[in-house]
Amino acid sequence: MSTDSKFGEYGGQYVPEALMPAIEELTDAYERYVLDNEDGFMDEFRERMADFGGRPLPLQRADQLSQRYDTEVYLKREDLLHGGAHKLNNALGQVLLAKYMGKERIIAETGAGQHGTATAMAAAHLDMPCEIYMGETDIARQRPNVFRMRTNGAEVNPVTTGRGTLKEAISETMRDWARTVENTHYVIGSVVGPHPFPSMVRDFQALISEEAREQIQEKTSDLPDSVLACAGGGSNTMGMFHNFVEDETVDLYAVEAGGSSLSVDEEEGVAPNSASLSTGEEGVLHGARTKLLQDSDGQIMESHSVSAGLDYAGVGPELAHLVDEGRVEPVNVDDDTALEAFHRLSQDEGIIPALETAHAFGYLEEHHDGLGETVIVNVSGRGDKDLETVIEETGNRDLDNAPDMSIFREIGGGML
Amino acid sequence: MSTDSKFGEYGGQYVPEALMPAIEELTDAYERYVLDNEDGFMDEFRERMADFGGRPLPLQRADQLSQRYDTEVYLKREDLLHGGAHKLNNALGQVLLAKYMGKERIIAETGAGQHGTATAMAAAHLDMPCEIYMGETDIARQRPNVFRMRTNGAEVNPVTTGRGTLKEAISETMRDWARTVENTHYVIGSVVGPHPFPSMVRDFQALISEEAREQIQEKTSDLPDSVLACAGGGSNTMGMFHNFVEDETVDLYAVEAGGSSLSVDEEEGVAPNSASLSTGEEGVLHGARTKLLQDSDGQIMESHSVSAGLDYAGVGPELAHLVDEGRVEPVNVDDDTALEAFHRLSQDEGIIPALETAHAFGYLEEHHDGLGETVIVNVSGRGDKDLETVIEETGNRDLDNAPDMSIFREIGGGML
Amino acid sequence: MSLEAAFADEPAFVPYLAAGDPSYEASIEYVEALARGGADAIELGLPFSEPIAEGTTIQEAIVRALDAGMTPDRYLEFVREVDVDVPLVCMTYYNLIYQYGESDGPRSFVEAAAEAGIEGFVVPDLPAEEAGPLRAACDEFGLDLVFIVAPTTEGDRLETMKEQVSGYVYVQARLGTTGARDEVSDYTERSLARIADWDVPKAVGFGIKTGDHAERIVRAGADGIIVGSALVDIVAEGYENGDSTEVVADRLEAKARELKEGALAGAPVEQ
Amino acid sequence: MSLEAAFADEPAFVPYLAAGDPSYEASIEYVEALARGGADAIELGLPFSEPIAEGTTIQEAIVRALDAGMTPDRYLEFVREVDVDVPLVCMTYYNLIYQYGESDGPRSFVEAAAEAGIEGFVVPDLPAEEAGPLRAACDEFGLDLVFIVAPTTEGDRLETMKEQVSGYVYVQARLGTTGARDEVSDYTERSLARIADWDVPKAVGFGIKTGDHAERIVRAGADGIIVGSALVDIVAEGYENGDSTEVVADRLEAKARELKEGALAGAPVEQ
Ligand SMILES: Cc1ncc(COP(=O)(O)O)c(C=O)c1O
Ligand SMILES: Cc1ncc(COP(=O)(O)O)c(C=O)c1O
Repeated sequence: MSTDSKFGEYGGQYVPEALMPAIEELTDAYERYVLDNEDGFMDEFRERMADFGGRPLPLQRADQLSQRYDTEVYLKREDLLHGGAHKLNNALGQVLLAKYMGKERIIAETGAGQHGTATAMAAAHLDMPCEIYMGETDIARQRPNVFRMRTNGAEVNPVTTGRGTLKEAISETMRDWARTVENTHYVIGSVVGPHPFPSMVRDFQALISEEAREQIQEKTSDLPDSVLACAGGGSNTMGMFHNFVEDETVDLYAVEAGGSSLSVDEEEGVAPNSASLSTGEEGVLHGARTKLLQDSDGQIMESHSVSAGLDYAGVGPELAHLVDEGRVEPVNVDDDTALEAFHRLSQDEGIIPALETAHAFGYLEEHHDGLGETVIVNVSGRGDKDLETVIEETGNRDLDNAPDMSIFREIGGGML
Repeated sequence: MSTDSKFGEYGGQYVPEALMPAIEELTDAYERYVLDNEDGFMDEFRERMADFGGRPLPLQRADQLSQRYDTEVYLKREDLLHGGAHKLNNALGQVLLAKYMGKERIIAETGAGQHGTATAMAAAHLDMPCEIYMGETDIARQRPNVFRMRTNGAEVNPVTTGRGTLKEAISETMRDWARTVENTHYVIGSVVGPHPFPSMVRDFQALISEEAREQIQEKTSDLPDSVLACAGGGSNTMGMFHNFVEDETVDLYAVEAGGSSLSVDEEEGVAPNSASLSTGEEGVLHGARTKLLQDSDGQIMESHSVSAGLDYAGVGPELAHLVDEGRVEPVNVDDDTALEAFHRLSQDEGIIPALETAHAFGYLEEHHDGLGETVIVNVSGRGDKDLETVIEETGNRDLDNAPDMSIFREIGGGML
Repeated sequence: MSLEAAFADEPAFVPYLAAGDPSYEASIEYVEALARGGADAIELGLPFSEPIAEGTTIQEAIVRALDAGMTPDRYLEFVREVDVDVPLVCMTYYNLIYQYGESDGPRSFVEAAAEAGIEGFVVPDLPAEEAGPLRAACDEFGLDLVFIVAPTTEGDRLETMKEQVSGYVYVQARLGTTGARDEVSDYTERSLARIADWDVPKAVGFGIKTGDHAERIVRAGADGIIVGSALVDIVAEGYENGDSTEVVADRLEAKARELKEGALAGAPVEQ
Repeated sequence: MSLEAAFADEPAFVPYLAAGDPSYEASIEYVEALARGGADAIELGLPFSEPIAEGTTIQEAIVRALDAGMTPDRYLEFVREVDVDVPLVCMTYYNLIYQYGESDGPRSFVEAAAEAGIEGFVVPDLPAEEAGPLRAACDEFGLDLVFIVAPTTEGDRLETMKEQVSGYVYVQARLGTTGARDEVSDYTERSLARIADWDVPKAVGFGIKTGDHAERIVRAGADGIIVGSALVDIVAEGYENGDSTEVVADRLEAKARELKEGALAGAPVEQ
């Protein structure tokens, strides 16, 4: 293992011995194909992200928000990527890499279903058999995404152990991988897991900031003062930050899910938030040392957020390191603020954001005064997938700007 | 009215007198802003379509289909446009035009909800109040789109007259417009209605073929042999064809919904298809002379298609004219073929198409032998909106390539 | 009696009903009741499946008539059968006129309508600019072609209409589609002023509901009043309550009388 | 007794159970039953919330144990309380070892474990490359650190492990995570050959279910066998059927005896 596998003390390769050869093989492939562009891998990746994915994606000035905040607000439009979120950058990169490595089968875990749908699309596009592990509870909650995966020809394997959510799905996928490493690649869904995943996923996602950095300079002849991105595992975050890390005048804000509260219930092992960067402690989870939501024993806590895609107890090790270094500011907003921001962007800009994304806009609303003159916010995904949740969660709350849906209650149909 | 309002005998302005001034005002605005780029209207339109809409959109080689058919198949990726279909090209163009005209309010009709969602997005983006008329029956069938419109801040007015579907919604919108012409613009949803709508909507949608014609020459150094697009009202169709009309070597195929059968039930006034170009007769509907599905008395028939967006008894007058001229070939495929094509594109290419779009791919499957060496198919929209319909309709049929969804029946949740 | 003659002596009352609403037989009775109540001419709607110019009230009447089996041929039969001695004007949409008979174009239907006893046409979705073929057929068979002047109609368009109109001109009293309103619009006077020099009678419609409205409209200068929704409302109500045809016919006759009397009351006192 | 000594005289039988599954009290009985059945050392799982290296069977055992309140402190209490005279090996994940006590790092837990009576560690998510601090703490307190050699472990990695391993080496007989299988893999012999020159006992695990398996594995050259899932299955079944602790303990003891006897039967005949 080279020192490259670490970000300060974070990162590493804390995996079962059976997976180590796969991890080493992958590290080798990562270095050759991704870092050294062997066989033109990165060229093909970029070309497919253009033709299949729709890149480059716009950096749009948000007219209404700019006026509202008296700040130049620019939106990096990852919601327009094929599949509806930044997830395809990573999924396509990894499936293509698997192909270069001669693998014949793709597996992946998914929680909310966004990474699963992106992987299923990429696998169909590249003609690779694909199986997605998904907890039974999540299957019931995220049916449209399940149907999208199946429609793209992927097998969806319900995971029935434990509580049937993301954690169990990750374990089950690792278990499959440990059995099948020789012909199978595990497409992990964020900048988490053992090295080389955090670096590799970041490099695939870095197209975001590669474009955005050029675009903002074209539009404003300058760098932005601040860059905001929501952070679950942190893949859209690192993708959005990567090319700005060296620009010391640019402030980077990772906006986590504050959930309903930042305090934790040690007794129940439950954190009513997913703010691992803001409130977590160092530990080892899913193959890497990073910041985690854990109890004082080191047991991983159940995290919670109104947004399923941020609902993860860990975070990418590189982000944890950048936070410790003071380069990235970890912040968070609560469920209510995120929901309000969801409605605001939808109504004011005509863009329905993913609930994950809405967190970044919630922070913008609350702290625009301190962000300088020019701000870029990463619109990591679109919110079509979240409509049901938003209607339900909005109904339970008293938000100023929620549209009234009540008349549709009287007109038949299933969704309310 | 200038002769420009006609395409051969088709087109014209068959509207109530109360609307004529609005139509004349619009014609004037169309000529000044759209045709003559007054005040830089078209520049702003193009810029917003780039930054907000995500244009240009890729022309992607479909690797698996190209191999399957031994034909170079290229996909024009309108499914990647903001909102998920080509509809925004038109909606944004018209809402922006309304703004230039000093209108203060937007109304539109919607059936399946695609045009309504695009209009709601455009109106939110441009800060215009917006009301969408939608039949009560359609509201119940297309709830996610209703919620998207509301989320974008649009009012959705349920239309309770008649059968509560698109026809009634159009009538109700015209009624609103007749009352409010002075401050309101009616954003019609396709290349239909009285002049200048068919020409204007075509011009906004023509970005599709403007890009595609350049892109195919870049990629193949040649023009394509055939261009395929599905046709309901015909807006994605005319958008895809427009810049190829003069290229006489390029064959143009408008693929209509053959529904369950091409024969009609005169007694019930029902056509189990929406193939107005292939089987309809000349008549006057919604402001224009065109080809229609009508009974021998001239009453408009109820059309039918598995795809709600093609389910319209009329078609754009320019398309009717191009068909009579022999420039456009009107063809159609039935519901089963469209559903199979839906699954094929999803599984083979990792692109879940709208059911409307799937018709074009159904024709490709059945007739690829006669289409020459290079074919472009317009992917007019994405199919997220159709998943429920597809699952239901697939379940009622015996299709070769439908994925098995039965295991998810056992796992709770509402969608099956 | 020619259409124009219906306006000759006194302010004319021109009611509208959709033929066949809610049934062929009842509708015959209703039209006859209007004549008894004082109608000077009757606009008889031939139901079209897409009545884009109508308000909800008349749209629903059209749906009822279609559901009850009304067709262009049945309509002509209706015209022959209905026993009234005032002129009947066929109000319908262009597609039905255009499609009728073997060859496309309006001539077949105009011929058949003339034979059945129709005196003229109002076609709300046919602007004067597109009316050439229908005007020609009407001329051939001696029928009138009425146009609607909206509050917004101006300039060249007014001229085109003036050249083509005959029988009477339908003055739309306010913006919007048909539908009874409580207020009589200010537009009336202004609208009438714009067409003061036309040599056809001016009938004002849209939103007239009561004898009082009728009186005010005539006082504002109209040669006649056109009333649709207020009458269709009576038909609809009777239909929904299951009232007998006679009862509904009586109500229509009474309403007709109220409106006709209102119109008369508004007439300029002979000097 | 040191861990290595457990393998000294005859093929060793090393069972695994998750401490606290399905309850603290029952689990004590079960571990003691294994000792009575002939265990030479026992791998005692300290349940972690994300057991990524376990198969479904052991994962569910861990969930049961956590739900019943098992924690690192309770675990140490368990170790002190359980009455067996064979060495206990703590099998757990690194985060629990790392977090224990006031300061980060493995030292606090190793010290506490040593005090409670643990003889060594197996940490499936801690590769040899990351094991420096834990190895140092084990040395300080005289504990062994067992590593797992997978069928795919080769080259440099084997060397790194060889340098750090003590007590015994856990030879994974096939690819995959833990879980009882009907077939004994061909990998065993090949895997043993690769580490033939290591000077620690070689215990083979993964998929051993019956005395017959045990016999074949020992015959293939193993110094001992490690059995987890086959025993956890008995605990799970008893739990689901509501069987009494005694009944389940008896079954475990019987199974242990079968496995130990199988291992003995596979032993090379003294020459
Ligand atoms: C739209 C969107 N944004 C953000 C996230 C969070 O993931 P990450 O932090 O890895 O970007 C998700 C995860 O599903 C997502 O779907
Ligand atoms: C994706 C898509 N394609 C095609 C159509 C048909 O419309 P048009 O024929 O005007 O392109 C629709 C209408 O809703 C649509 O949503």
